[in-house]
Amino acid sequence: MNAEKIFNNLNQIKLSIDEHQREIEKLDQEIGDGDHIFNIQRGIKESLDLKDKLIGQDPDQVLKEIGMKVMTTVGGSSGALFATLLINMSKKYNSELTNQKNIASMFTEGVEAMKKRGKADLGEKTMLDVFIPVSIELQKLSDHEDVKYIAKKIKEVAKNGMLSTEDLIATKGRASYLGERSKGHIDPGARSSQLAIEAICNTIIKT
Amino acid sequence: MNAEKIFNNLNQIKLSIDEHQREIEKLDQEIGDGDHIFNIQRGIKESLDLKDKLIGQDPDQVLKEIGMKVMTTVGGSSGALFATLLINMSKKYNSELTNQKNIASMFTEGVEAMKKRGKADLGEKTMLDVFIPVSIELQKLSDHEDVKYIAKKIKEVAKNGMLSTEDLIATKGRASYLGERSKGHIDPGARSSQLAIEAICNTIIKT
Amino acid sequence: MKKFINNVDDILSESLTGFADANTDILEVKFKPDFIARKSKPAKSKVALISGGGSGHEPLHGGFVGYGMLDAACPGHIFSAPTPDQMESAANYVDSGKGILFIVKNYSGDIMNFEMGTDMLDLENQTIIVNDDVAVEDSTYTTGRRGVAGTIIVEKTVGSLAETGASLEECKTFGEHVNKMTASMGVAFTSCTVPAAGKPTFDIGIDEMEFGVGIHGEPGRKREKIKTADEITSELLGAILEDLKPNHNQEVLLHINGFGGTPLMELYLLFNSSKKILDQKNIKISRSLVGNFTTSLDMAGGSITITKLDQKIIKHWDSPVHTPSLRWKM
Amino acid sequence: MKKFINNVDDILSESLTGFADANTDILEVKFKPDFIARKSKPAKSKVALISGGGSGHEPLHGGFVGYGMLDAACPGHIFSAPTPDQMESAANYVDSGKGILFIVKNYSGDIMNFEMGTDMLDLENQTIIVNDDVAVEDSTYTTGRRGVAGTIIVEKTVGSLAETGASLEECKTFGEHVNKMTASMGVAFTSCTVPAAGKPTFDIGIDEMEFGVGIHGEPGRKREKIKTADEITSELLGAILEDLKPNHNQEVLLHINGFGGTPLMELYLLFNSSKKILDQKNIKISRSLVGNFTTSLDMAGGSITITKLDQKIIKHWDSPVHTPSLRWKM
Ligand SMILES: Nc1ncnc2c1ncn2[C@@H]1O[C@H](COP(=O)(O)OP(=O)(O)O)[C@@H](O)[C@H]1O
Ligand SMILES: Nc1ncnc2c1ncn2[C@@H]1O[C@H](COP(=O)(O)OP(=O)(O)O)[C@@H](O)[C@H]1O
Ligand SMILES: [Mg+2]
Ligand SMILES: [Mg+2]
Ligand SMILES: [Mg+2]
Ligand SMILES: [Mg+2]
Repeated sequence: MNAEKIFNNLNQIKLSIDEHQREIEKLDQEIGDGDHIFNIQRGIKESLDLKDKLIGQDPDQVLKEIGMKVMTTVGGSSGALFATLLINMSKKYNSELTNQKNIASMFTEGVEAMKKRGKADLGEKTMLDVFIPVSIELQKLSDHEDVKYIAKKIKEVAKNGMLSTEDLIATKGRASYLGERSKGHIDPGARSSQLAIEAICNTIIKT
Repeated sequence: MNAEKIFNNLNQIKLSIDEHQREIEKLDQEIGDGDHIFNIQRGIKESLDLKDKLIGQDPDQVLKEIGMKVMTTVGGSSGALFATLLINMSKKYNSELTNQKNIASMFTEGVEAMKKRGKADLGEKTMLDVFIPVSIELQKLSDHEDVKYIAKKIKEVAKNGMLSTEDLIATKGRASYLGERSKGHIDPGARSSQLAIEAICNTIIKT
Repeated sequence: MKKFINNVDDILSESLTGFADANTDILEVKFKPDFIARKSKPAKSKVALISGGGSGHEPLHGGFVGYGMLDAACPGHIFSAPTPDQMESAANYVDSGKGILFIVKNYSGDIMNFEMGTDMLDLENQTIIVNDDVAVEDSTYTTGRRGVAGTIIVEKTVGSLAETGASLEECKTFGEHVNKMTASMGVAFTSCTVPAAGKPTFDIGIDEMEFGVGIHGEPGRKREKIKTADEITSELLGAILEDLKPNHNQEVLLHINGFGGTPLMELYLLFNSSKKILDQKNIKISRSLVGNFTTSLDMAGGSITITKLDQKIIKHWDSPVHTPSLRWKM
Repeated sequence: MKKFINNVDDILSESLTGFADANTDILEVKFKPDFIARKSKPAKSKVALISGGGSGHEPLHGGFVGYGMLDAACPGHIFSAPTPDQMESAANYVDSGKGILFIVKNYSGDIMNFEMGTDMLDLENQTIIVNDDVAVEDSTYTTGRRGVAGTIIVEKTVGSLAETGASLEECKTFGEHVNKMTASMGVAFTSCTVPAAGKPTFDIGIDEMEFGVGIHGEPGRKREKIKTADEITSELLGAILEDLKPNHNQEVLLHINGFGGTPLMELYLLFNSSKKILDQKNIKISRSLVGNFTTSLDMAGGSITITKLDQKIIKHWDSPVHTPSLRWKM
């Protein structure tokens, strides 16, 4: 893990999000307020703008600064949650662990913080339906050596998590106001999170 | 002339206006503010409601009362103008004249009052482009004995007056704000006035 | 048509009843003939200000009945001038012995009906014609300019002067002065929908605007492609300033008026666009008013109004006012 | 999309700049992080009230910054909760030593960002969560009800209490009381258009309405055919009164709020429909507020809010207030 890799991943995320822009916009229009795509695009843009400043710095510092940038420029639910994820991941960074173990522990820490921040858990039709299974799977696979295998697995888990939101009735976030009407739509935050995770996994798989 | 005939004419006018409702509405939407049809329909309805009260009264009294009703219920340009016409017509009523002479003199008086009220004259793309030629023609024909002939002539003059407004640039009323853009549209007040006059003429022709 | 209504014919009476009940401390509404009158009778006799016009421009005029502004307002049907008996009844009701000043927007229908009202009236009275809309060319051969959003400025300032006990003549002269110092112009993005018609008065493309539009859904000076707020403002202000010819360092009141369907956020953005231009020209905005005051039902769009200020106008603008839709210092 | 804009990305900053320049006597706007702060610093130290939320609801909240109401407002992007640094900066700027009271509408995004803001803050602070929308079922397992048009009533009354020098605890307790006495519900005829999206958030048939809608263009409780104003009012009030369970002869404040695209005339008509029903139930409207206060950009529709009144709420509702969009007695 280093600054360059982080920004490289961010670039891949940007490409994937931009490609699915209309789809994500539509999802938040259907069961939310339609701003999700603009929120995350703003966050990605502002974060990428930090590249020159952060290149060469320690990964935890980079994650923290990106997290702070997300926190202060995105707003909405997703701004708070993604910032919470990144800032808390950075706190657990430990260069003495294997990369797999390091990432698993950072991610778990970040996701636990998100759960607290959102007062939410699995099955509430939010981005946590992607993040929680991914963090569990990362823990499970942290002894594994084949990073490409891990990436493939994670990609799958993220996708299933995202797809699982379609049939759920939302009990957290804006979609929860719809009650039964929220059924039959994928959660926008789950979709954008899954796309981001997939973009990172694909980078790993392809290298 | 008597109360019954006046209300009979009003009924004929109502039928014709209702039949051309959409057309008149559209004309005032194109070069005005779209309320003309509602104004005149309200005026006709309110006037017809006076029937029971006025039947049997002298024609001048009937015209005056209808004029007052139009004045107090219609509003807009057309309310003021039609009320002015009717109230001033009633002032000139003279049962000692022949019907033709009586109507010609009443009508001339009414139209002169309208010109003053509207500070308008021929060629300004208003209902006066119907009323002025009609009043002139009525004067011209007032020695004539064949009322059906007069009715046919008046109907023609009214129609020509109405049609003449199409090519004019409005210099009075709401359409005048459009300048050049008012060209190519018939004036709504001219159209409704012509339809009213035509309805009366047709009644005469048919009896 | 999507409106809160029960029956097209009852809109006005139901709305006026609600308006009266929501403002019992300020005004009362009389029906048949309809008018809105200030509740508190003046302590000393004063010139009574009466305005009116077609409905559909709310809060104009009823929303400006109250201390420091109008004594009465006569609401016509939607977009139709009120009838003469409304003006006569309102005048007799609010007269306190110093005469009546009618404030009339310059439309044929309004002028004629107010004239017929004064013909019927036995009270001393005068009329101010408001004609601030520079979109329309003023020529002696035509009806001349329309009265639009500048009306509120005339009503507020003359209303204040009247409270001081000024004479009918003084009020009229001052009102005509304020009118002369005031110019407006607007642009519409959509048409309004007259309830009785049930559909938009005009069709307009999704990328078009009606430039120099009035407040009745009537067409404007020209139909154009939509431009940026800065470009629109520059054109509107161009026409306004050409008319007003302000001096260097002129103090002005800048009024951004929404037509009803445009969010406040955009009106403040228009204010910003206007200020940038006025700053460049060394024109000083010393008073401002932003909001939906002279509307055209649900029409999207807005207008810019500028009044050249002098000490007297400033004084009567700043003075206390207590109406449903304009209220300060009391 | 038909809006007064120059560039989608600059809407907020240009509009805020215009807002500041149009209200120089009342407030100032700080940028990066963005917040609106009252200009006049309090003579004695007082609890500072701060609210905020996504933009697009104007005049809420910025329009209520000023004497007797908010000390600061934090505007987020359109429909997106503001960021924690906005709250932190605003709090440090307006603090006068008696603590900060945050007034937050109950949305996940707002709650989370305000919480993160208070986490960063070194000042004594408390938060009131406004959740007046009865369209949404309140269950401990969900996010609960939304905060909508009732927010203005909490802000006005608590703002007044704070001016008296009340403690942070007292202000919080009173605010929670007012919130509990308040219930709202709304209906939309059209969708709003978020400028960045450039098209309406939802499609809706020409004869349909979204019942129990929120203020972000999010769908409501159900999609229905349009009904008469009386029928709509009866349903809205039904849900509101079921929640508030007013006593016989209960005095209430009736607030008819427009979402932005509906003419004032119709809002007064809704007031009338509401009064007819409340009269029947012997509920007494002793205060009222009608207008576009908590909007959803250009959405057509509106909401009804009722607050059960007691002497303390009445006192703090009636007290002087001086903000851009709510002003009386000063
Ligand atoms: N309490 C919560 N816990 C976890 N995730 C949440 C919560 N509230 C909202 N979300 C996530 O945030 C997404 C919406 O983000 P966004 O549209 O940017 O913010 P907002 O909902 O405030 O408009 C939802 O799709 C959901 O995944
Ligand atoms: N000054 C005027 N003199 C004569 N006729 C006029 C004048 N102004 C308007 N009109 C007539 O009135 C008609 C419009 O009537 P109506 O729509 O009822 O009133 P308004 O124009 O006030 O909305 C016009 O078509 C025109 O014929
Ligand atoms: Mg959203
Ligand atoms: Mg008309
Ligand atoms: Mg009209
Ligand atoms: Mg949002």
